[in-house]
Amino acid sequence: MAARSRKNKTTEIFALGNEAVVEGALIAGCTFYAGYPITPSTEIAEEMASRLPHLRGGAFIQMEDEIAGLGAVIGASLAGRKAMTATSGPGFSLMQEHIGYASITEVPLVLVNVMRAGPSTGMPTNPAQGDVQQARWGTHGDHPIIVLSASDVQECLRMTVTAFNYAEKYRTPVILLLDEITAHTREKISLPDPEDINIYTRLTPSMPPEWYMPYEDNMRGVAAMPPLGAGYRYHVTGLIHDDHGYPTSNPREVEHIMHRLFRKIDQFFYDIQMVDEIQCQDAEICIIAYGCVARSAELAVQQARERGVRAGLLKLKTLFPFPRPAVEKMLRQCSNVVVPEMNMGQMSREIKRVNATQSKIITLNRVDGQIITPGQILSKILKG
Amino acid sequence: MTRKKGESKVKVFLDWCKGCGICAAFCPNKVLSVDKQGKVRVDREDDCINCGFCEIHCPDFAIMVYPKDERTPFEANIDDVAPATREELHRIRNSNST
Amino acid sequence: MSNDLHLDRFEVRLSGLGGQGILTLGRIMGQALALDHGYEVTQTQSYGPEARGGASRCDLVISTGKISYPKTICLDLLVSLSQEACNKYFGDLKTEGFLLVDTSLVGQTPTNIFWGLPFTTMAQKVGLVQTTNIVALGALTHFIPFMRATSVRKSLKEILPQKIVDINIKAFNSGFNRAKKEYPEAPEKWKFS
Amino acid sequence: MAKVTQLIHNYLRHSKRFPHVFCPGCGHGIVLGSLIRSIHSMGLAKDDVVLVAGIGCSGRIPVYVDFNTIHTTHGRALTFATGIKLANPRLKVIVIMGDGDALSIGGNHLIHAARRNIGVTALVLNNHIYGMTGGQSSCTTPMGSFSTTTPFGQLEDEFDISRVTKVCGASFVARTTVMQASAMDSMISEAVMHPGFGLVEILSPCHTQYGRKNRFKTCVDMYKWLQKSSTPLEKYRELSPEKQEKAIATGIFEKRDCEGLEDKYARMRKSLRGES
Repeated sequence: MAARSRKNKTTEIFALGNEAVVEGALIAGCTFYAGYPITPSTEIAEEMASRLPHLRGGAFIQMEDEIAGLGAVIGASLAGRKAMTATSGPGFSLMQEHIGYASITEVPLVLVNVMRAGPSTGMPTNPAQGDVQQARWGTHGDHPIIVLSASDVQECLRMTVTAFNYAEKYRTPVILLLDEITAHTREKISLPDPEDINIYTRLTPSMPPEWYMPYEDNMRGVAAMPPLGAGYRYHVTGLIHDDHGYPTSNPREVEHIMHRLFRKIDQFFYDIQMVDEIQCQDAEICIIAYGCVARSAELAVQQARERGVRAGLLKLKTLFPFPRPAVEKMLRQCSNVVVPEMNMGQMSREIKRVNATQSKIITLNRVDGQIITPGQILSKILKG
Repeated sequence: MTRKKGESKVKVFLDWCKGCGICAAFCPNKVLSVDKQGKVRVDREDDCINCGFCEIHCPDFAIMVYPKDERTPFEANIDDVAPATREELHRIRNSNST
Repeated sequence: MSNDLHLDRFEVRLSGLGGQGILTLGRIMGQALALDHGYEVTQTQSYGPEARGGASRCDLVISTGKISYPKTICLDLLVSLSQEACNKYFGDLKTEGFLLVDTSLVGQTPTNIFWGLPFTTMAQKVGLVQTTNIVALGALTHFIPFMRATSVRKSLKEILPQKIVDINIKAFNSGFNRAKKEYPEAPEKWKFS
Repeated sequence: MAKVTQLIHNYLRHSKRFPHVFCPGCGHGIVLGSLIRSIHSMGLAKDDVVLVAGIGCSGRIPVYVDFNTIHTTHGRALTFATGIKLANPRLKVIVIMGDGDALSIGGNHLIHAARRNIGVTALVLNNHIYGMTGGQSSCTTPMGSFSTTTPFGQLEDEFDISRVTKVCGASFVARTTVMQASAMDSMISEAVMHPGFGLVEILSPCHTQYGRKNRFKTCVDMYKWLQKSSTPLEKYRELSPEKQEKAIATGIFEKRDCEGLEDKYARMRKSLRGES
């Protein structure tokens, strides 16, 4: 457990990114963790194993594999718990089946994927950002999903809380993408007073059980969700289902549910979109980055400005739904946009897709298991 | 629970019956058979000893065996909503013809 | 004086062999600087099979303001508790940076300008060779002008298990006092931007 | 007996269309009836029962019955059940799986559920074949039997579900067939009431896919075969090895008291929290 010191009423700790995830989860009200150990996400499981049994009703279980881990998390969430798991590349691939299940059955859960270099076993202890598109489209079929990222330890805590809030609010799995660097960096963070943090907990039905419809289409597109055993007996299935939860292949009903699933995320896009604009106001050249690379970029921006180049950084905290308006704004403003990422261009293809203004998109890809350095980004900025 | 012949009625929900024939094959007294339509027919209701086999082995919950003198819910209100019994119909028809 | 020192990316690398407690050393130091001295600190380390047995390293970036890039770029201070680590990482040191080595294990320093103390031998004298890292921590507390001994001792007590605290405090003091005696002027040599 | 069918009807979902999707003569309906009767006999409230199923014919069972029902992914039902039980130990979690579901794709989960003795009840409906996908061989297809993927006869040896589960440490293991519906009722009740992991293997014939390819002309033939070959454990033990080959042992293979994982965890939590 990370050490604590109390200063000015806020508690400060010197913690790993992975430990900060646990702090965030506990603040958000998480009482259930199931998973399978995998580097570099293991500290999350270890910390949960020692913390959860101290909570009223808290439970941790190490399952036989990642598929089982996410299965148990879905089960616990159906039983009314705020539940999460954490994994890395190979485990994330195994979990895809259940991400799809949670999407179609609209089960809230948080999945932290600490990205390592891949594909396959790859380099377990080296960072990468190769799971970005897999997080969005990894499971088969069209499905709604929210993908967030964090770039420093304090953000690991904040984004975990946010991930739980989104999951509960929109009844959807939320994936938090970290990388080996962010997860394994130790930094000072302040633990917020839980009273100061907005915690959202899923709506439960308040109507007689006979009238409850588990997948009712209401104004929000998100139906209330009772815990198992509360008197609202309904059917949960991975088959496409109607508003009552029963399997259907009626084209009208199928279209209805698929469109609702997308609408429930789309219509709250501005609630979900999170970006940080760092020195963007007067920027002539913009860097768009996320995760640990955003930290390199921040230093590169500072160094560029010292040399008289007006650079700015758009840090993406929400990766999907893709923060198109914020990106488009920078594309309009800057004729040159640098996109550094530790993959072969998984996010830059999204940026190119929305590049209506024909700005020059300069990609900077690194897949050797090393972080992109500020120097590399700076040279791209200076070359233009 | 009666085990005597002639004390039970057998009801088959034909909409639910798929005619698998398990009930007919294992009925100790050959009360049931499968007809040409592929549905179970009650041939010899009076031979039923209410052994219970068909009820618990019908995969489709389509057979009910119950005491002859008892009305079951699905026929409980028939008398109330159907004003005329067979005898009454006869009487009406006869009275019309005269 | 030292606690108010303004720092802009002061970078330290602690290196040595796996099993020497390099990571613990980094964690105690990082925690003391972050929580007690109030600096921003990022501590990163190499993980995985390479961290077992062979070379081990732990990097700290210390700054007064927010730290963007969490890894080291150019080292201000390299601490090497093994010859191999010293050879491997010396090239990452700034020209005006300092090198601190365990002279019991590092026989050939790549430069004549270095600080050296026999940490391993000193730990043996304390009575437990496993306290080598803490002896080094004591010395570091002297060499680094913005680190306070009281805070480091406090952080040490928080992180280490109760039953080994006493001997480690002893080890810490031995390193701190020896460094002070042999290199009394060392803390004055730093130039901070 | 008079109220049996009526009682079952009371537990079915009135909003679902009947008859159910199973083929004529499929034993899965009998199992559902048996499960309802045993839950009724134990006096469990509908709200307290969670039925979790995997994929395949057996996976279609829960939707018809008015409990908390969850139709999960192929082979993973036990993982969901583990999460539910640990999250809310008050619930009675019953898992319905097929043979391919439980032993092939879900084999890993089954052996670990048995090992960790989580307090859920698994009903494995063994029909020796993949029914829903059209009669491919499963890990329980007997050697020499025919299926669409073993057109010249199965060469591999089959899994003995009960034996596998027993050696993995399950504290309650039993086998029955759909021909012994009354015995099945009490066996399911016993398994549900048993603390820790319980498994009941139920032989439920698939005439459509298995029977027709293996010299059973009608589904009734399959039921007669089950009736003939199922032998209570005590009698089975006295049979000669040749006769044992052809017989199916039924009964309770394992029953020992063993605290369920969820109870152990609750105990640990209490002691950590300083509650007695």
